[in-house]
Amino acid sequence: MTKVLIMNKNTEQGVLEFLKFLLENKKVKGVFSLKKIDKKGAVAYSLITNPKDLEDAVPFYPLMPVNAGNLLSRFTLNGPPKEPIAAVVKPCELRGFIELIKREQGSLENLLIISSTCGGVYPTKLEIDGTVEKNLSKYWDAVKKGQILNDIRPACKSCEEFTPYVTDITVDILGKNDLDKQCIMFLNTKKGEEIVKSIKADFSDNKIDGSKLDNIREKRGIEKKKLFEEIEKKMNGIDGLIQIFGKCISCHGCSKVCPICYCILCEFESSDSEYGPSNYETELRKRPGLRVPPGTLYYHLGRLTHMGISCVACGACDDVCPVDIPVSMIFKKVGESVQKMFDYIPGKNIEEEIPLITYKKDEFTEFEG
Amino acid sequence: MSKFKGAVITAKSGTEKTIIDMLEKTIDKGVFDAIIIPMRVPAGDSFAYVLIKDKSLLNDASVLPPTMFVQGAKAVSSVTRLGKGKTKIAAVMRPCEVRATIELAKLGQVDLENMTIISMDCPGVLPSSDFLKDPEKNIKLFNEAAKKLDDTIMRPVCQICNKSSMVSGDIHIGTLGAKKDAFFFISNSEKGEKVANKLGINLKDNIDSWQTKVKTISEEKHEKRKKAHKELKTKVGGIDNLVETFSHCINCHNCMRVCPVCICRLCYFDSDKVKHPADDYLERTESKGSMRFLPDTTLFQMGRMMHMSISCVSCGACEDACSMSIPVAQIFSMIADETQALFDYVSGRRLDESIPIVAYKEEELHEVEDAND
Amino acid sequence: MKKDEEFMPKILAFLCNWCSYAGADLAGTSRLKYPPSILPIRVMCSSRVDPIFVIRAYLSGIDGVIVAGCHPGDCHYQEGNYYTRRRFAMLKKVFEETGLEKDRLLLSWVSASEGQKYAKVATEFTGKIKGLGENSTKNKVFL
Amino acid sequence: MERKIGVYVCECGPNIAEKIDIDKVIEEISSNNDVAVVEKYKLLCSSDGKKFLEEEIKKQGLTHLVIAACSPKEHEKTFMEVSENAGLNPYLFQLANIREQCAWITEDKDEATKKAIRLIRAAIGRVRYHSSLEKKEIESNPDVLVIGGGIAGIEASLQLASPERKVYLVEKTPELGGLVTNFEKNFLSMKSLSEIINSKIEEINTNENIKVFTSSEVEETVGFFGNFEIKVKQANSEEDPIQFNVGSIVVAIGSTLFDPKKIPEYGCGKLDNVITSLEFEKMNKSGKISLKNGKPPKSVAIIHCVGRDEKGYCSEICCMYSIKFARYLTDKIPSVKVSNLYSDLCIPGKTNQKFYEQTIGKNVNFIRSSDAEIIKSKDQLSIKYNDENGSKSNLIVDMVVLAPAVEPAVDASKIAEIIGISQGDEGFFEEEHEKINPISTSTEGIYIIGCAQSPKNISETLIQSEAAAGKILSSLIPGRKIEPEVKTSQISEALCIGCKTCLYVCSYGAITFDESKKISVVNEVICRGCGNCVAACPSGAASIKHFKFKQLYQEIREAVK
Repeated sequence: MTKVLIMNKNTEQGVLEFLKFLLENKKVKGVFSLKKIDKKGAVAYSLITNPKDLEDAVPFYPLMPVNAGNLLSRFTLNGPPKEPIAAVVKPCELRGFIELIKREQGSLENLLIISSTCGGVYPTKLEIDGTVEKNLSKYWDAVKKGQILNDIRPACKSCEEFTPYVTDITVDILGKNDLDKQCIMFLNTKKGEEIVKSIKADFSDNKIDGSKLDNIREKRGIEKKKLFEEIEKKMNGIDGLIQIFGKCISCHGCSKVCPICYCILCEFESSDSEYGPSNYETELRKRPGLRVPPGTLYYHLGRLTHMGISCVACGACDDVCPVDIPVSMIFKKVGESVQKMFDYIPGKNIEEEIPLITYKKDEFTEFEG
Repeated sequence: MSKFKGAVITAKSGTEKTIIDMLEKTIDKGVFDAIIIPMRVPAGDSFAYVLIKDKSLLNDASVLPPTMFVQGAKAVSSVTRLGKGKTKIAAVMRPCEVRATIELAKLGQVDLENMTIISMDCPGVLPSSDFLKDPEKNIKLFNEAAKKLDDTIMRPVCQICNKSSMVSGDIHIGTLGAKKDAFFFISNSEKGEKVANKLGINLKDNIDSWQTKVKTISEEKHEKRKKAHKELKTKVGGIDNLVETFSHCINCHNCMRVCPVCICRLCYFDSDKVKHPADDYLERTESKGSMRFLPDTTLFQMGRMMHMSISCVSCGACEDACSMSIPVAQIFSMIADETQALFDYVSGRRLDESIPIVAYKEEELHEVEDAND
Repeated sequence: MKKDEEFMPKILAFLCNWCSYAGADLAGTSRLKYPPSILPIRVMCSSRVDPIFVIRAYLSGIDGVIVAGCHPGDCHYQEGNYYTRRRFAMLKKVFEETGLEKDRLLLSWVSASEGQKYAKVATEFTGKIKGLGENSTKNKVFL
Repeated sequence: MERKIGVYVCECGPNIAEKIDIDKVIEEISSNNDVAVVEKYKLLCSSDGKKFLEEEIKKQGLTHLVIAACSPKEHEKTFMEVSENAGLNPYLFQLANIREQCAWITEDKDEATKKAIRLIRAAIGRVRYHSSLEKKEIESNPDVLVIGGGIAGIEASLQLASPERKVYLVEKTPELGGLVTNFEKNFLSMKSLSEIINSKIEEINTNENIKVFTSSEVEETVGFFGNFEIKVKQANSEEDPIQFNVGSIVVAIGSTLFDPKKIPEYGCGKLDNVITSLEFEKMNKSGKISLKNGKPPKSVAIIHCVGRDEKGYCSEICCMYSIKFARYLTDKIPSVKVSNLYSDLCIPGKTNQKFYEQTIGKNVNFIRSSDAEIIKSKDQLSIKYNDENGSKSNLIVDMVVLAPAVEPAVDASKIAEIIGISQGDEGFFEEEHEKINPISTSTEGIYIIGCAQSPKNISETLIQSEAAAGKILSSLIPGRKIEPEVKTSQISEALCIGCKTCLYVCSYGAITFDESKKISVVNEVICRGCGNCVAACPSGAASIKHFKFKQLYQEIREAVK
């Protein structure tokens, strides 16, 4: 049982008023949330310090232009805020942020994290032509019913980790029928309870309806199985990989937007990954020819070994890929199987060590030949 | 009138086939050990540059692919950045790719000594996103459009490209103004002439018809370009429009990564120089009530203008790679024209033209000085 | 490769300086015989072997890779080989999931006194690789 | 810089010459890039061979040296010296092992030759990217900090102290001597211990090279082998801690005993005349073994292995001192009956067995038993236990002595924390390697001796004291600098993102975190050069000298060409 704050109004409105309250009463110095940046339905994460500017805030808008994990890392990396900030983020963004914190790339200090059960987001491309804006009612309808929309990110369709971990406040959204009549916020932490103390509203103890989420998870699971099977068919060995990645233009956008890839200079952009004349001579002795610049497969396989263990399958890499490679499904599939080996769920528990910085003395003996 | 030497080549079997045959011959005769040329990838959904040693691969090569997935200059630089090596290489590229290559040579990213560069009249390329929708269909569409010199389906910057026949490599294949089943073999350097006589090509023919045609087309395109830039300026000019335009930027830096002349190993705008403590950002926010976070997207774009617009070749790779469909290439082509005009510099026009930012004249640019000085 | 001559694979063997390299030496001083396919690369500790090396070698067409180190608990650097094992496990999983031939990779613990074992591992693994045939990435163009 | 690589192939008598077509090798190799000269020689490790090499290096003006011969484990050092003598940095040299891992293991000569060529090409490819490395030399402090004034610490201090080497001996209690001071006699020889220990303490106090701090505790140690900064705080004194520097640290904090009260069946603390071995030693040393009522006991039971099952290890020494106790008793109270209840008898060593046999018999018996339970019966004690065949038995005695398991000292974990060494599962300090380095720790220059490392008797303890002294005397010679590992790892300030991954995987605490720059920094004096951090670093910020990416990569490429 957790303490809950219930307001009898549209969920998003409720949360916005809550945020407004926090700002006006100096409970927080600022709010970090998605916000409309034009009439056509373009949204962007924004810092908001003036309560009036909350009018355009759309905390649960079904888009993820940038994974907020990256942004919160950038925000706190060189010194967290001295006063509290309320940040509304999606579960996978939060998990990405936690993974970054484990790598010293940010901190939760003075952040009040508000997250929600998540119905998924549309590919960012659909923002530009206003499709998302047009589909909003359809989207929320599906969210209420806990249905899976066809045109949201594949990563979202197949996401089973749609309830947030490590969050101070959880907003109940997914599969909530009276979404526009009632707003429920679960206060999971002391931080969460503290901050709402002074609100005059009816509190009660309650817990999120597990069974409702379970059957959504089930649907997502089925979707996942389907998508995994598709990608598995394609990923059949070197030729399969060449079929998939042959069109990669090495823009490395996937790593740039990845909430886990945090290196200053990616190893695969370093001089160590360059081919010199003699390398080419050697290669051309073996092969009739070699794509130039070389190294697309090397890059993707290498990246898998670097961040697969922490991949939160947010799908940002899909959106950014200019040549429509199904990056996210590949990384989600490989990532999950690697994570299963260490039974590790990235971003679930901030205390849990990343498997690669630790070991057990008696494990994986099956790998010794 | 011509500063080029040229020859008319009859191409009964079609221009592309004839060129491929020529290239095969150069390998047989040991003129080149390898050729850098676009090839269709096994999945058929893209064209990639390949360093070909085994000439049998040339049959699948494509002299004038319908798209430009990777800018050719990047391919050339990846092969020679660390040194020219022993291999004698010919690179077949589009004029804007050649120009970028020349810029990279000036920036020490390309070693041209063992490299012979072959370009051809360019009808433009399809935006890769369009191409990907249906490769087979689009290859046909492209070929027809190319024949008719119809640029409407090409990249926006291709539609306003007035340098689509600029010769800054060693050899250029001229198809404009050529008779049916023929093209011009144009040499722009000693290297080019060597290749010619190795192939038994006599560079004595008259190429005026090509030059006249090129002239008229580039003049048309130049007008079109000026007009387009004028319109664009009204759309994106001024701080509000500019910010509005770049407000969709998600900071993926694809534009920078695919840009042939963005050579920094670590972009200034990815370095810690642009990362600040939380309270700095909050301070900035408070002054306006709210601030978009990602910060500095406009700073990034304008910074790039400062860094590379002087060498920008308006190839359009950035716009293709932009996941948010921002007209980056059009904007940069506009800026580039202006900054380059300042020094009457044309990026990649000639190797012996040094990049303006590494040179100066004592008597210049007084107009930017305070008149009272 | 000519048809008539039998396929002799090229196998990289990363050997840790303290155990496995010494073990390999012992195989030699004991005049044991194993195929010339094995190409030793000496590293101070098996934990120096960056999975990236293996991927790179694989894509460049190497037929097999052995990573050999001290037995668990005997690492000269106390615990390096435990990390090696984790990285190797991950690497193999990535290979498996992407449908690459994970059987071309082998992790083996060989102590300084196990010349016999080293020769055995080298021989058996070479046999296994011969069974798999040449690594097809050798002649791929679009890597 | 223009490279001139010299390649020299050793015939190693017939060893290589017979198995490999050296002339073919030379022919193949000479065409390689940057190779200035390729020569063969009968036996390069011979004094003639070395002279030949030295002259060649000078004559040819070589910038890099490749030798194809035996295993680097055999002669790498030899040839490094040669090149150094010839004025060529020894790290610009690479040894290709064409004997142990080529000539000797390959049947077919052609195959062996082919492989040899590969290995040499690999060496050339690698050496091309070698850079000269300089031996580092750092000032070192010969002085020693000894923590714990028990027999172990005392012995070590005496062994180490000299006019050139100060020893700082820190003891928590007001007195030196530790547990041993409670013992009247020594097991086996049954000689008086007090004399021995007292004379040692006397020696310590009169030795001006030993500074003793009693009632004091080590508060902080920072630094590394050769250069530790120490802070010692005196108990209940207001003064600032005393500071001094040492080169190495000996940890001899001893151990404590398992508390039998944790096993209620023994009634320890509840029943009169049920006492622990330590209480018994004290009583015995006081001169009079007596019951609560002052009378001497007529019968005594000594229960071994108290808490062994709870601790999960055998404390080694209990059986022996229990036998000693039997001797105490029979010597002082001739008529006394002594029963030893044991579950397993542990009396190893060349002479202990005899001592046991001499003790057994006259009024002393040994009973194999389990599940002992003590209850009061009248003014005596009744021990219920299962005998060897598992059948219930009963034993009535006046007094019961419990021999509890040996436990790690109370503040073991505190000490471990302060000086940064690790504890094993049982809580005793963990040695670097039970076989290779039994008294060293993972931190160079810190040694663990006596019961702090594991339960042991006095003589074993003294052996470790001397071993530690030996280690220190041979590694920290006054006036001589120490040479830390040269092939250490480095972290690029520009590329490090400060994720601490390297820091976590380092077994030696050689990597620290610069909080101001938020990047990891390698302490090259501590780094042992395993390269683990390099493989762990995702962003290629970490690299390791002499095993750099390019060096290994080129070696690999040439090998598999």
